[in-house]
Amino acid sequence: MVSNVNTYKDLTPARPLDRATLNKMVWRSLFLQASFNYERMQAAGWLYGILPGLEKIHTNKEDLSASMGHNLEFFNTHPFLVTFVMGIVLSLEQQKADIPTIRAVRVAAMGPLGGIGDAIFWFTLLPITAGITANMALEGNIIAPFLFLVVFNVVQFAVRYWLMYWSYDLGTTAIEVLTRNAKEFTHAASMLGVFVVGALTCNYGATTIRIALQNGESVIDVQGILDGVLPQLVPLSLTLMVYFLIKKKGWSTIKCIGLLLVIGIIGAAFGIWGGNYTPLVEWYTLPA
Amino acid sequence: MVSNVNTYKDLTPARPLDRATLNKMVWRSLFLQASFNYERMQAAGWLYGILPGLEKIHTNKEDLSASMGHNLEFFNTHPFLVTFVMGIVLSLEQQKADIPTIRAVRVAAMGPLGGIGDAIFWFTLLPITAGITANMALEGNIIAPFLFLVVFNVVQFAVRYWLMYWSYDLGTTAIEVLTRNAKEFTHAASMLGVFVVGALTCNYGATTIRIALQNGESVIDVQGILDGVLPQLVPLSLTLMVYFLIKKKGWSTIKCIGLLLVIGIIGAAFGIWGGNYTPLVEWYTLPA
Amino acid sequence: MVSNVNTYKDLTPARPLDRATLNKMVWRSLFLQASFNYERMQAAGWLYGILPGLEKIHTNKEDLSASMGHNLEFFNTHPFLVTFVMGIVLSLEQQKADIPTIRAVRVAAMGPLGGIGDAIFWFTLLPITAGITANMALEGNIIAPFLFLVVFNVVQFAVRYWLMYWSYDLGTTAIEVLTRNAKEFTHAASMLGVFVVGALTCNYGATTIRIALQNGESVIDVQGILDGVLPQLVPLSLTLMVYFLIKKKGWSTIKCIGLLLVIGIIGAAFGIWGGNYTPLVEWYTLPA
Amino acid sequence: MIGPLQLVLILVVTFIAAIDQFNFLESLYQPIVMGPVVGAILGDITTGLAVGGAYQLMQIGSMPVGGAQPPNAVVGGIMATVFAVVSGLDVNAALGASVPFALLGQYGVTLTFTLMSGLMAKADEEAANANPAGIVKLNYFAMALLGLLFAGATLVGVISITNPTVSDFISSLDGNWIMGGLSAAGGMMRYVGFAVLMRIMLADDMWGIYFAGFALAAILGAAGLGGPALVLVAFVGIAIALYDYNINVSIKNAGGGSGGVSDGI
Amino acid sequence: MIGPLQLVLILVVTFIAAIDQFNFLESLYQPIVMGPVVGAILGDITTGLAVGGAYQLMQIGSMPVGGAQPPNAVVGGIMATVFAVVSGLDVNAALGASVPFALLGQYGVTLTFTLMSGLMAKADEEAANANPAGIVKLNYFAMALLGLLFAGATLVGVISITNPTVSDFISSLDGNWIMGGLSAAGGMMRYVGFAVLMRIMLADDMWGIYFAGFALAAILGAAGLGGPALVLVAFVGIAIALYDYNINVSIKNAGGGSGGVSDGI
Amino acid sequence: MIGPLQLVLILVVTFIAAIDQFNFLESLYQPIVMGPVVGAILGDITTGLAVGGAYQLMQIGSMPVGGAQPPNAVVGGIMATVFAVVSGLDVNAALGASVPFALLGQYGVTLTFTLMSGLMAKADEEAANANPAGIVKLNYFAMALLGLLFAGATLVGVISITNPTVSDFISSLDGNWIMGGLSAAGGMMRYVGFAVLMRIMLADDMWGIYFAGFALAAILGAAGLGGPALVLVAFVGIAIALYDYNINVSIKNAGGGSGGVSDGI
Ligand SMILES: OC[C@H]1O[C@H](O)[C@@H](O)[C@@H](O)[C@@H]1O
Ligand SMILES: OC[C@H]1O[C@H](O)[C@@H](O)[C@@H](O)[C@@H]1O
Ligand SMILES: OC[C@H]1O[C@H](O)[C@@H](O)[C@@H](O)[C@@H]1O
Repeated sequence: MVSNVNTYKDLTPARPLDRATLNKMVWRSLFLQASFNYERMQAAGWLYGILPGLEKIHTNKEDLSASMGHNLEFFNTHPFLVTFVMGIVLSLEQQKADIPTIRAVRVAAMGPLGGIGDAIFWFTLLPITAGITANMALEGNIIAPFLFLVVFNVVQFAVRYWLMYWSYDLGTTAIEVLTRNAKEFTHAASMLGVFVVGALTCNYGATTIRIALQNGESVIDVQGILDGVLPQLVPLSLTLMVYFLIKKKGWSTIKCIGLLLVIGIIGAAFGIWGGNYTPLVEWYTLPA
Repeated sequence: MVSNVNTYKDLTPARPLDRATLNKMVWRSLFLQASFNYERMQAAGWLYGILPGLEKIHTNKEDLSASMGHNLEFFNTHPFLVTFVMGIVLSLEQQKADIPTIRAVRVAAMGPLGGIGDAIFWFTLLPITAGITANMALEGNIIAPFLFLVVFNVVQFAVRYWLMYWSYDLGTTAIEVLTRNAKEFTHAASMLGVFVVGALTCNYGATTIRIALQNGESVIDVQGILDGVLPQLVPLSLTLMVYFLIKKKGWSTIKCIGLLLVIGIIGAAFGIWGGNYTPLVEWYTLPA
Repeated sequence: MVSNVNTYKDLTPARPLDRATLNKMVWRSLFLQASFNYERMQAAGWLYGILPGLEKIHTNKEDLSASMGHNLEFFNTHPFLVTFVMGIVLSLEQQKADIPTIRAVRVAAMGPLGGIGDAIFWFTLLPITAGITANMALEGNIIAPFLFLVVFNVVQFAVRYWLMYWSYDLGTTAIEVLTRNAKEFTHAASMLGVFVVGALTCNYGATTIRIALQNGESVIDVQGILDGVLPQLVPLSLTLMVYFLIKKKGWSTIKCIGLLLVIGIIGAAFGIWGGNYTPLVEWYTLPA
Repeated sequence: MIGPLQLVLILVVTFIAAIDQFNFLESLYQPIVMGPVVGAILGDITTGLAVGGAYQLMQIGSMPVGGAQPPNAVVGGIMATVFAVVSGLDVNAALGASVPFALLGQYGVTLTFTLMSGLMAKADEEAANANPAGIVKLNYFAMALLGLLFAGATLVGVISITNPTVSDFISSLDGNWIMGGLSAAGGMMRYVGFAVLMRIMLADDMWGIYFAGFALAAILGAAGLGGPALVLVAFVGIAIALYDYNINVSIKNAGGGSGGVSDGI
Repeated sequence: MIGPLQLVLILVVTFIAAIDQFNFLESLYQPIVMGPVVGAILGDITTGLAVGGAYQLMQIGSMPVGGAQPPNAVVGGIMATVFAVVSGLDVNAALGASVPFALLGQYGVTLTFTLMSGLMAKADEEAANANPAGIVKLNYFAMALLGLLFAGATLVGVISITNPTVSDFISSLDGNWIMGGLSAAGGMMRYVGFAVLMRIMLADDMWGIYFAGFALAAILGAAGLGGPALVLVAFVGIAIALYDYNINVSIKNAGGGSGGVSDGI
Repeated sequence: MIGPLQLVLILVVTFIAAIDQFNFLESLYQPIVMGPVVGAILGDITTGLAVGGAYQLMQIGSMPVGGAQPPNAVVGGIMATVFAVVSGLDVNAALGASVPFALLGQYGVTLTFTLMSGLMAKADEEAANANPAGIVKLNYFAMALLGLLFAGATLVGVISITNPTVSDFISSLDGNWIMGGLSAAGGMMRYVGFAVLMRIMLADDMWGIYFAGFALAAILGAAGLGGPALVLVAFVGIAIALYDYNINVSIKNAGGGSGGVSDGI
């Protein structure tokens, strides 16, 4: 709900937030996605997270209401990086900045941080830690899950704490830094993100072609031929296809997921995709 | 022959060319090099290609003569990309632009397109398609030549058609786009080309050293030693040598080819170059 | 000793230096580090090197004294590149430039040339030539030391001669070139240097972990696990640690060397570092 | 074969993991953790560890991005472990048999996210009344809802597979083309994640960098550096990003603000 | 051993391929196509396929650039096939024996390109008269000329090698140092193509990028990615080119046109 | 076992090498040269060659940078050869046994560099008097001092190891943890060199490029291109440096000098 109040009643800057409140909000940030939903995504979880700060800042009921109102608008970012947005927004709230300014900063920060966070945490940190420890688990090493939890969470908490304090302390300076070269920063960060996603497409490509034909003495192995053209050609093509559907055709992700389900099952019916199964239609015999 | 007419008699823009004429010229573009020669290279083939358009545009005999005249000047570009130049030039002719302008645009476009086209089509597309299918052929697969022809020509025709329509439709806009950032575009395209040529030098380096000496127990294998310094060092050196002769000494390519023939034969006489032959002078014995 | 004279008495430009004097100084440049010391590093060797030139230029005793004085200030660069600085400084001396100008140019040139030279000669040319020939030596090939000396010194002398003549001939133009884009040049050269040092850290990382534990059937090989995370992780960490100590804690290199000695010996006592020895404390048994 | 206490424990664990998949540690719920935990409850920690590790590897890279849900690793991982320990399927078969439950979990999440949209109006009301407690309650409610839905799904799963008819049927699905297709589709889910990231970040001038990243990963894979691949990719990516940042700031400063980051070809 | 019909068919095919090497599909003429076609004419398509594939691999990368002619693949490929099928040489020997004919073909092209220079004055005349038909005829004439020259060369080749003396002589050349030298020289022709491309494109500031491309290819080769090497090189190259374009456009816009692409060191 | 003439020759060679390590050819002193030379003096050139090669490989990359001294290769290399030829240790043991002497040499250099600091006042005096001969003499003196110190160290070394008690003791150190630790530390010395270079060159905006260089070397190593690695690194590095130079010059020119190289984030 876009609030129609533009300035707070009480424009006297509030007292800076104390350590205890900041810490409390770091902990609350862990529940950013509690009420995740398709309409406003993390909005209510975001508000839940900064409430302790807002309550200290807005002693006046009207202002608290106004602040809660605009902090319930659509919000979505990477959970581990949310404290950075919290710090900046709270420092603006404390100084009783104009609500449109606060909104603009919140929206400007959440987008790039979402993309970067996904690339770094979901697609880099997680696969590395979970991948290595999963292999240890397969060798029967019971340390594996503990090691995974420790490394992953040490990073997570370090990031959450540090960003909260850093961005709140910098206060408006942070915004200055962020806004002065924001376009350049976003561009560079996106470059990094896109580069990593390109690598992921190749690295985690998980779709192979099963088709192989006996041709006299030799075997025509379709996957082998494709690998000679470009490794991970199929994953790349599928990713680009999904991207195209989302970007140019405006498909929702749920629709894309449905399409991939269909492609997966129909392909398996004809023995196209790799895996350990018997196709419905066996139009070729796998060479021994 | 540099024409001495600078403006057409009839300056009323002609009617836009119809699809049939454009299509016809795409087909004629296939014969760009019919009368290739050392004086003007593809000049007469270029004129042949755009004649259907010129005849529609210049109903006046004098203008047709002027136009044919300046379109017989030196011309050389990559055959697959020529339709891009056709489209622009024809749109200028249709608008009865100044002849020096048309000439300038034609000359500006043909150079970079030649280099890029060679790098992309002769040295990338062709080796990939022909290389893969040649290996299939060696395995006795009769599909190979067909596959090669289909893939190669689908790309070729797609490029020719699409460029013709794109550049003619954009008309003067295309020129605007091309000229506004022409220096930057050429620079970037040349970077790509040079990068690819660097890779080709390594990838297609085909010259090895045969010399190997028994040294007690061990074998001194010259090619092995060179590979330890830099893979494909000999092809790199030879390429740089030829470049130097062409660029700094002004050698013609035919002279360079002659030099390489001499180097090849004299080298083989002394058993320097790799291959399956008996040198004239056997000054070392190949280790078993 | 920072000289307190700012201009020479005799401001008439001296006659250009003859070939013989330049050659002599190239030879003298070989002894740049003769009296290397921690206070002024190569200062006295540098003065020794350019003395033949200075004596020709400053016929007046007072000026010679002033010139020798300011040329005894702190100096340090890469020995092979020193002739470039010599050439420029001598051309300035010959034109009787202001002493502060000469000093500024000398100081501006010596820094980047030192870094670049170390990266190129000590860490690239030397390892390549010495590495290849050392392997030949291990195979008993007596040519090895000669090959090393010839290649290394041909490069060295070519560089020394060429730079001396190039920079002296360019004279003030060289300075103009060097100073106009000096910041850009230094930046680019440093990029190259840093890139090479990054590669060296990985390429010459020489520290491995010895620890390996029998775990039922399988072996937990710590070095293997680290390699799965990042090859040469230990050398990278140690290098960054030393960098940090030098840069942020202001440690001297001698102190860093001492620390590494301690780390090396204590680590070996506990069997941490790879190598062929028996640890003092054997808290694990190497799997067979 | 599963005692009542074991069942309750599994449901509690499921409840926690369901919440954890979007909140709290966002890591407890991973199969590599859930496998051994459920294994321990069922008395076979070793099998649990093996199934957890295998499931983890299979679904690596399938993460929700922008809320897009791949087949659910929580229900999937738990059910795979149950299959392996209780029904005695081997690891691969257990992975396959768990796919339908992973889809069920995916559906459960989507359902919750839809239902919760309806409650946003309620949240606005609490805000209008400046009532923090209301916001707190709403969030707790949503988590409890998700946890209960998941516990329910697992309950159905566990009960049905201890029923011999159902379990025989499911075992018979092993190697079936539908299971094969579901697995293949599961492996494709990550592409949606990649595509979403690209839609967020990829400006027109960045297509090249996307392909360059792809190429670098291909080289790393071929050179046998699959393990440290992502660290090395990050090294190179950071070099590119830092360079881009510095150059574009320089350009902006040089031009008095008129230039800056170009907007693509 | 070669019947008259077969001979005529070979000459027709040669005529077409000679024209196709610079016109029309610019792909029919490739050895991988000509090998099996000539093989089929001579009744041994399998051998034709093998020779065509081998010749293709040998001459990959030797393309005319800026009109520079390497040894000619049309005559070379056709003659190699004839050698293999008719004279029964094995593939390698057939490749070697065809080298002199490839040189003959190269000479034929050079001759045509020289002769056609003389006809450019005629073309100017037709232009002055605004006579399109004259231009058309001139182009047809040139193609016919090239086709006939090539058919002639092939005729001489086929006739001479069916002569036992000649064919014995040619077989005896196998393994000879001159053949070895011609092969080595043939492999070197591509360097002229590379150098010509460099002369066209390589500005002084691009030496680094040339060596970087070389380095990337070396890595790809060593990592066993020789096959997809060029695709991956193109990926990286596109990234570089796009970046270069965007940065330089930014710089130009920032500086009001005074800056732009630097002209090298 | 070492005759007086041999001893004198070794001391002369040491004297020269000590000076050469910082002056003249700066290459004669390398173990790959000293090994066979000392071997020849002692009558076993083959062993000298082997020791020299092995020592060279071990200390590759440990170069003085900015005056920072790693364990000294001159004394180390010479003593290792003596150990191998005279005491009959095998190559590895000889390398290990020479470590304490390499440390002694390192100390000798540091001592000289400290002593010479004191003489700078004298140099200033000669300058004030405009007396070139004084500067010349001072430099000669410093070289002689270093040469003599090193000859002394080698003399002590050679004499002590021909003493059976000492040599037995030293042999007994082989495989000892202290020797292992010294070797490990020796291998670490190069990191100081790297760090010093970084302090000199690495601006804040260059961290990325450092890691990129690291990544490239990792790839080259894994792809089996360890040999030509540095040449290929230089190729790529030159591409980057040239590009950086051109872009930054363009930016400067575009902006009328206000922009230029950015000063990092
Ligand atoms: O994309 C940003 C963000 O979007 C949603 O909130 C969830 O999918 C998160 O996992 C993700 O990090
Ligand atoms: O270099 C551009 C162009 O030059 C000539 O026209 C021919 O060699 C073509 O094959 C080439 O594409
Ligand atoms: O770092 C520059 C320079 O510093 C000192 O002079 C010595 O360590 C040299 O070896 C080095 O080249």
